[in-house]
Amino acid sequence: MGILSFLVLIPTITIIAILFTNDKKQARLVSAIGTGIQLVLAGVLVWMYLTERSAGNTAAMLFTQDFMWYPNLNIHYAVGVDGISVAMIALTAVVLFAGIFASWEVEFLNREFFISLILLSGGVFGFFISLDLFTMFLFYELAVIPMYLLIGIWGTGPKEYSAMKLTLMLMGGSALLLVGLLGIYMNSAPAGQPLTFNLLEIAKVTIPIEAQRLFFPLTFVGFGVLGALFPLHTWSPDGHASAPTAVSMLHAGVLMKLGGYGCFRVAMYLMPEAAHEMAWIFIILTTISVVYGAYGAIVQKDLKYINAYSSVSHCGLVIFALLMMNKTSMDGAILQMISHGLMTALFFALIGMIYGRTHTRNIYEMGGLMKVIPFLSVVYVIAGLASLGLPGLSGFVAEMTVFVGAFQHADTFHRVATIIVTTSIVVTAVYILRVVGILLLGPIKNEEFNHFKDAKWFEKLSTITLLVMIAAIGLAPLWLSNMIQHSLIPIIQKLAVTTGI
Amino acid sequence: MNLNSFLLMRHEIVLIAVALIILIAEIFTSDQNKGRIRGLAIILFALNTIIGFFPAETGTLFGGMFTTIPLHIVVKNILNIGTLIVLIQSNAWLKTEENSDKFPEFYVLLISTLVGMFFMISAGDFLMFYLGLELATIPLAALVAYDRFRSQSAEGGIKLILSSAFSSGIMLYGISMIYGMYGSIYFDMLSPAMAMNSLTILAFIFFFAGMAFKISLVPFHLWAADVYEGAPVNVTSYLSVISKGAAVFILTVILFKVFPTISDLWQKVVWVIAVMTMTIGNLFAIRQQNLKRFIAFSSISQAGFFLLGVIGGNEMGMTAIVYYMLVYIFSNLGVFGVIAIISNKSGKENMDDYNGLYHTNPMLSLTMMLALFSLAGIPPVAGFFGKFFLFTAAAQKGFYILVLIATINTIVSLYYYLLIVKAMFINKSETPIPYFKSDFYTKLGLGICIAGLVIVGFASGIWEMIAKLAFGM
Amino acid sequence: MEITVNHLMFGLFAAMIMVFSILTVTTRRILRAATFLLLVLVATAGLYFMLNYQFMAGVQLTLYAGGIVVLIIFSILLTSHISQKFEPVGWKKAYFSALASIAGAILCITTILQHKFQATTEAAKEIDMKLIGNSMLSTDRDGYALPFEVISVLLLAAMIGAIVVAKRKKLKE
Amino acid sequence: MSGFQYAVLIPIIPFLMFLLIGLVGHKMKPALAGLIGTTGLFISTVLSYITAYQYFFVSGKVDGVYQKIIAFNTVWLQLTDKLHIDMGVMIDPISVMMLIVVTTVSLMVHIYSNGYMKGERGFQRFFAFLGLFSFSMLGLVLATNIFQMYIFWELVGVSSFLLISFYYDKPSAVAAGKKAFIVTRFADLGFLIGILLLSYFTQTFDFVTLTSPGCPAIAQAAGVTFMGASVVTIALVLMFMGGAGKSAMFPLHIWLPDAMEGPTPVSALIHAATMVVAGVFLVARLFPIFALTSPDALTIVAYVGGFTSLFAAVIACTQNDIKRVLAYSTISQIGYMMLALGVSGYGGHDGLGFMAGNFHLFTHAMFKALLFLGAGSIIHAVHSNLMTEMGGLRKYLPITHITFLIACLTIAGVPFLSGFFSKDEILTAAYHHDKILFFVEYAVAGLTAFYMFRLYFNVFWGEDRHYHHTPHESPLIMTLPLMFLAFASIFAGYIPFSELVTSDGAAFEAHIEMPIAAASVGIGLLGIFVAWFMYMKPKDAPAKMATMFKHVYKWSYNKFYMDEVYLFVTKKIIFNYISKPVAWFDRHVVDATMNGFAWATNYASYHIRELQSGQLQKYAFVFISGVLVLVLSFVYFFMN
Amino acid sequence: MLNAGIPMEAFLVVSTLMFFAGVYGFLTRRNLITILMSVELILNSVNINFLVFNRFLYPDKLQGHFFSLFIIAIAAAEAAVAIAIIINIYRHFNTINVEDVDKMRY
Repeated sequence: MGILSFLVLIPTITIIAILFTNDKKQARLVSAIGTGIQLVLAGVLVWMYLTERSAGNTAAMLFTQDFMWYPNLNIHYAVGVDGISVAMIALTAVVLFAGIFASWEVEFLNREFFISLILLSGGVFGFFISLDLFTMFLFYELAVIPMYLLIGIWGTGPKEYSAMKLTLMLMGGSALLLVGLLGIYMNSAPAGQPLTFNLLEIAKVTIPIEAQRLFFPLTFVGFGVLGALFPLHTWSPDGHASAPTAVSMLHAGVLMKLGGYGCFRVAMYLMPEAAHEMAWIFIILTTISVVYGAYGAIVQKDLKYINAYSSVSHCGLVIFALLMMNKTSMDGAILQMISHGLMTALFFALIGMIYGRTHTRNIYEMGGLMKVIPFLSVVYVIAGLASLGLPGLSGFVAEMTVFVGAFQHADTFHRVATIIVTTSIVVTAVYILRVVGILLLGPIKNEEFNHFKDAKWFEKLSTITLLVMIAAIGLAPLWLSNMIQHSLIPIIQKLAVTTGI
Repeated sequence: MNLNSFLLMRHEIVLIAVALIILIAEIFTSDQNKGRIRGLAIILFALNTIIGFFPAETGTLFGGMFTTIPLHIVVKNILNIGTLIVLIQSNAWLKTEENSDKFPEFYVLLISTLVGMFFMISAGDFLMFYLGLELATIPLAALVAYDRFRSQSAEGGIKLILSSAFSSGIMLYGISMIYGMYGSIYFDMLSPAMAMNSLTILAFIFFFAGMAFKISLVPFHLWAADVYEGAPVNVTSYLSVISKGAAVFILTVILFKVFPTISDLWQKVVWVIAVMTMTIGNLFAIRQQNLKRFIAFSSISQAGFFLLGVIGGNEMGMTAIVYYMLVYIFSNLGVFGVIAIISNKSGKENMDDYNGLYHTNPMLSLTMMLALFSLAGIPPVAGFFGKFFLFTAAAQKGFYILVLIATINTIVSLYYYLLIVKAMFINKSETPIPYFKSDFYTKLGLGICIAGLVIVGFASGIWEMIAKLAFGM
Repeated sequence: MEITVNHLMFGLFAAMIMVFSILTVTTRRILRAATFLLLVLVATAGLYFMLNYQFMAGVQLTLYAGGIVVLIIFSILLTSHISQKFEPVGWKKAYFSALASIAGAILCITTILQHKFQATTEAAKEIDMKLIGNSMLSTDRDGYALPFEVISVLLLAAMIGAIVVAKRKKLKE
Repeated sequence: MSGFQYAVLIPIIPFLMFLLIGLVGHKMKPALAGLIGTTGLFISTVLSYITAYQYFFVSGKVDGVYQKIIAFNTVWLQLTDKLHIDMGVMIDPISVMMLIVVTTVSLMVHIYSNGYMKGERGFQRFFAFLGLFSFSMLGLVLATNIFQMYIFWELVGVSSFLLISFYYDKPSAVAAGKKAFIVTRFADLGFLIGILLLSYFTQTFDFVTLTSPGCPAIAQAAGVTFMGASVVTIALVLMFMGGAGKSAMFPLHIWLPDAMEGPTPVSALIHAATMVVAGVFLVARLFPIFALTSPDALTIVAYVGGFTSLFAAVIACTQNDIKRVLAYSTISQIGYMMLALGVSGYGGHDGLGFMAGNFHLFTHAMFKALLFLGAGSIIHAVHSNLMTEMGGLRKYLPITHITFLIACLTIAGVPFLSGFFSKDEILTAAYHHDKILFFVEYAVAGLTAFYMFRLYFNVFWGEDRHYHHTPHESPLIMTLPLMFLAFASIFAGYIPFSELVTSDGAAFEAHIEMPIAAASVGIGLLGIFVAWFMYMKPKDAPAKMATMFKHVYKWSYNKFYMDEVYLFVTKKIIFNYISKPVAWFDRHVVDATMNGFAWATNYASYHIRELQSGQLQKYAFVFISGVLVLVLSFVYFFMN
Repeated sequence: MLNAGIPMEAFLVVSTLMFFAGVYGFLTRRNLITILMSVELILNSVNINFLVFNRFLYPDKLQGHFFSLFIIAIAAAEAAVAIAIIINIYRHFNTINVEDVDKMRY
């Protein structure tokens, strides 16, 4: 059994183990151990990957495994990773690990909570390792559906509404996606050859352009919904606002990345001609998305809404960068996914912790938290700085790569779009500083705040884990960037060859 | 013709034998011992199900009136399994005092409808098909009206029998026209002769309406909700699963075998009907409070999904249908199993009554959730695979828009399935349904469903087997 | 075209069928409706006779006219007053139903009339009771042994069903 | 190798201090943290001086020209095949000069802060931030490529933000920090786009390549025009926008006066001596491109600088808060430097402006830091920023008084003090380049003398005010830096800049043009005299003046309403007219559309329920109609 | 031959009219039993069709003939069960007016 299958197996085993626990303490201990192992495994995977690559293995996907599942339809259980998936897997493991600790003290139905959370993560891991579109789609939906319960049961505010909206919109996206995938499948092989769902196999053929025109938008928008593509992002503010801490973390941190990942791994990779043809539409949409999300965040009062809109903006940047379709911008897109995943997870973790103390998320009802809970506040500031793209933290690396990459297009359209997108960094600064100013700085707003205890050990563990990753990427991005760029080569080649660029 | 050749009909023969044994047993048992008939019936039926799996010959009997091919056997076995689950699930209900005097007839009637379906499946001509159809319907009406203490039961019964008579009348009119045009009632004689003209279209649509009635396709579905609600829960589950599944299969077979030359026509008809069915079924389901009625509409919309397999009119579609039938049996019976238990124990059938169910009856809630997710097509339960393959079948023929409409409808359906999940898991209730212990049969019934839901998708062998048979059809 | 006895007979039966059919579904007295139905069925038997299907005509008279109508009349007696007169049908319902029915009839008839039916070229079979009997129990092509058996199951089931539905409560008080 | 590898340590040490104090500082005694920070910086300073010595006097010149030495360089992030962000250390005259400025002032501030910040909450944090700032600033000046510069540029911005908002429970400090950050961030956007533009056409970030005269990539890029201007010019103007933001050029200057909310040492370090001259440094760094390829851009630099210096000087005359006076003075002086660069040519004596700008940068750093630290000492003594609450302090604060006076004299351009030399070079350069600018600067020189002595007389002379407790001189740890800086202010002017820091690296002969020097000294003295006349003599003179030039005074006092304009743009336009509508749009249009689908479904669901009437006959009616409609439509429409 | 000289279409027209008379009855009659009678009309018209086709077009076999034979038998069975249920309805609702049998709807 290859290492990749363990990524799916361990969550499964963890879930089963949680079923046999008796109380809250055992359940969370088991979860922590399970996710800890998963984290270690992800680390090992990164190490193995780098070793393998440096040993000169140039296969597109490493550690591949392939079992025939449905011979009749040529559906396989096929897994394999390249640098991008490895990075995403590591991201998931980190966020999950931090998420478990951030929800260390879930109030009721603990076992169910952890089970759902780990189930979700299992779906995500499965998605990232899949090479077969069918299993990919299976894991994709598997990752989306536990959200309903997680938000519905453990959420706050209008949780039922939000949970329903989120689930339905995301599943709506997957409805489009399904048609797109079927379309790809039906055109996956020249007449007479067996059809296939295998990503790498399909990439070898050129899907007829008529089919591409039909299925590219479906696939792209299908994934785009999860990637908060304007105007299909509205599940995000409500959903995130209502979700419990760990769920927001995992969802914004990882699940939304499935969208971006799918966009290039499936939609653009397999249908490059259509991608080139239609990119302009989505570039306009994502350009709007980036700026719009940022402006939208400025006036929000609810911490989670602010972060949700900020996610819209940042995730918009991901797709924007993907659509620029050169190595640098796509590298930036993936860096941005990872970076945004980490920092938004950190944000949500912090918001959860702050909310746990103040019992409000309205920024105007808070103030001066820096004095009473310095640890959390400082981390919040750092997260904020990461979000607004401060050098030395991950956000900067990602954004700059995107901007430089996007600017490599010679025509006015791309360039204007890039400049518009670039302005978002100012707007981002505005809303981040606004929040920091109102929330953390200034005089203490409420007498009761003086009784707050600063972060507990598990809260520290959770935030520091994320913080370390953010700083690590921010300070030494080269290895990660190289890993990603190397893996992007086949995709770029496919995108370039087919258009004669 | 020798006795050996009757082995081809063993599914039907064994079933009739089971029915007769139960009938005889009822006559020869005293009132005190009557309860044992329940166990006997289940054991007999289980035996029948097992016998169904023995390898058997295939071939044609009665000059083409009765044909059996491996795929028929598979479908019959699937229906057997479904009926077995229904029987197991209905045990608790039949045990009650009010049914003490007539439950053996329940088995007889149920089994005879199943025999009817089997004959329909194996029918080689319109006459046998029609007889099977009526055999599958008339006793069913009696079953719907079985519960003599509830007026809804009788209402359901009369609605079923009259509308079914009406629809068979219309269908027969269509069949008579087909006979008039092409001179035969045998399928194998008809299909080569079939040609496209106005009267054929008329005849086909009349015929199709009759089948659509049986499958409860919009706009021929209106009886379904009332009947489902009126009937005793277990009969509803039988109606919505076995009866519908069989009918879909037969429709496909007939379209495939009798009307291949006018596939252009019926694909369009099916397209329109499928869209209407999925959409209208969903729209109605959204508003329902009574769970039986809710599931009725849900199964109407599910019928629309079945049509995605029908429309392909090819082996892939056939496989997908049979496969989805199996999945659908486990899913819907899982849901009905829970509804039946709760209805029997507490008499509650409304969605609001389910509020907070998870806190009192976690296992039931989980079963329900899995089954509902399966209906909605959410992985990793079997429904996902079933739906995916149905969509694949339709996509294979290029019906992408239909698939898109179907997937969007899946979302709508997900909405109302989630409403139940929400009621059970999220909503709080002052007076939740109290915890109760389930008896062996209940657990067995639900256990089979859960096992089915979990296993069917991952065990690709099932699909492969069906596919092999369907492609050899 | 010269008018023969056949035409007259057909005209008579056809007129009876049409008139009494309509009366069956429009009369406001229930027993009259039953009677008109009986007359329709009898006239239909006449048509069968004209088609040289004596056996069917006989079956029609005994089973249909004799059996079903009697059953219906019994049930009428059980559930209604003989003299009961229905209220007239609501105009909306009547209007739309009539519209649908007439439209349907026109549609069907025009479609039928414009279709050219192809007759078989094979020689006609002389129908006698022996042939009917043989066919009924034959297991070959155009033999009806299987339907014959199946319908026996059906009738049994229907009988049981009717009993189950109608069975009176037998609870031990 | 170049032998300057140790220079890497110069920025690294403060960074380590930052990490050390930042992570475990709260567990240390404050004094220890202060000591660690100061020591660290001291080492850096020593290294800087060694570097300077080595560079200028030992190894720097090849063929009489100072070379750009890459002491260390590593790829930090590979962007495209050609473009990569490096991290490295580049040693050349201006970076060495900046090293000296930054480490010196920073060290002084470190030492000073040990006294000034004593007992403050967050003492350790303060030193951590100082470390971070020093690191960033040093990284900025040592940058080998434009992107590295941008990175540290941003870091400098954030350190500035952190330090301005140091008193985070004070709303005005928070607001000031926010404002500073956002305004500079906005400016940096221009910088960034400029970088993108330039790098796209030249395919390099590297300073050595970019700034070598006759660089082919630049020449090629200069050929590309967009809307009538060469892309190089556009890029440079955009980059200058970044520089203008950091250096508080009009109209991006508004953050700087507010930034005085930060602790005074911070003002001295960041908002007077080092960070705010980053813009000047940027222009100086890219000077070959400016001068050789894009004189238009350089003209813009000159005029922006010139206008800003006048504008700020006028405002400075009317402010009451001593730190604000100094802040506007800083803006004005930086305007000077910008102007100096703007009027400069390339190479030899043409590069006088370049040399003068850098020279002024250097001297200004010394005396302005001194002024701020002195002001800090005053504030430390009287616990107020307002001039109106000060007076007669010369008795209580002798050392502060003397050093402050030296600084005032220096800035006023009194001969033989350092300010005189540098300012004089600037005026000379301006005079030869553009007479208008010359006269503007000439006026500014007078205004400068006036407002500085207005400040001086108001604070140290005049009557005592009612102090809460008797002001007393600051401890030695604070006065020591004052003295050192005073020393530097006096003698920095004798450094032979024209031999060390020139536009092309080659030394040239700079000499004082007596007429210009005399005129500038004259107007300086006039300014001092007017100040003396107004503030030492009759008490109502300022009020009279104020009423006489009511409107000018009012406008000046209110900083020409620039803040209001900004407030209008940010609050009204962005917040109310963009963000709020966007948020509203999102909720009520986009989201409502999504909800609308749900609503429509529900609506349809409600309205078709009559179909399911419970009436058997209606069902049958639907059934038969369905059949008939299907037949009709298929017979007559679909199958044709 | 008694049918000699009479066109087949005439029979078909008669049966079709009867069919739609039955449909009309089904749609309008209030009494459940009369609805049942309408169903009988419908089935009867189908029988006529089968027999007419058999006689006029395919007299070599007896398919239509037997088909209608079985239809009659089934009609009888159906009527039996229907009447049993109707009587049950009568017990519950005390009426057999179809418009009152609408407890379940929407």
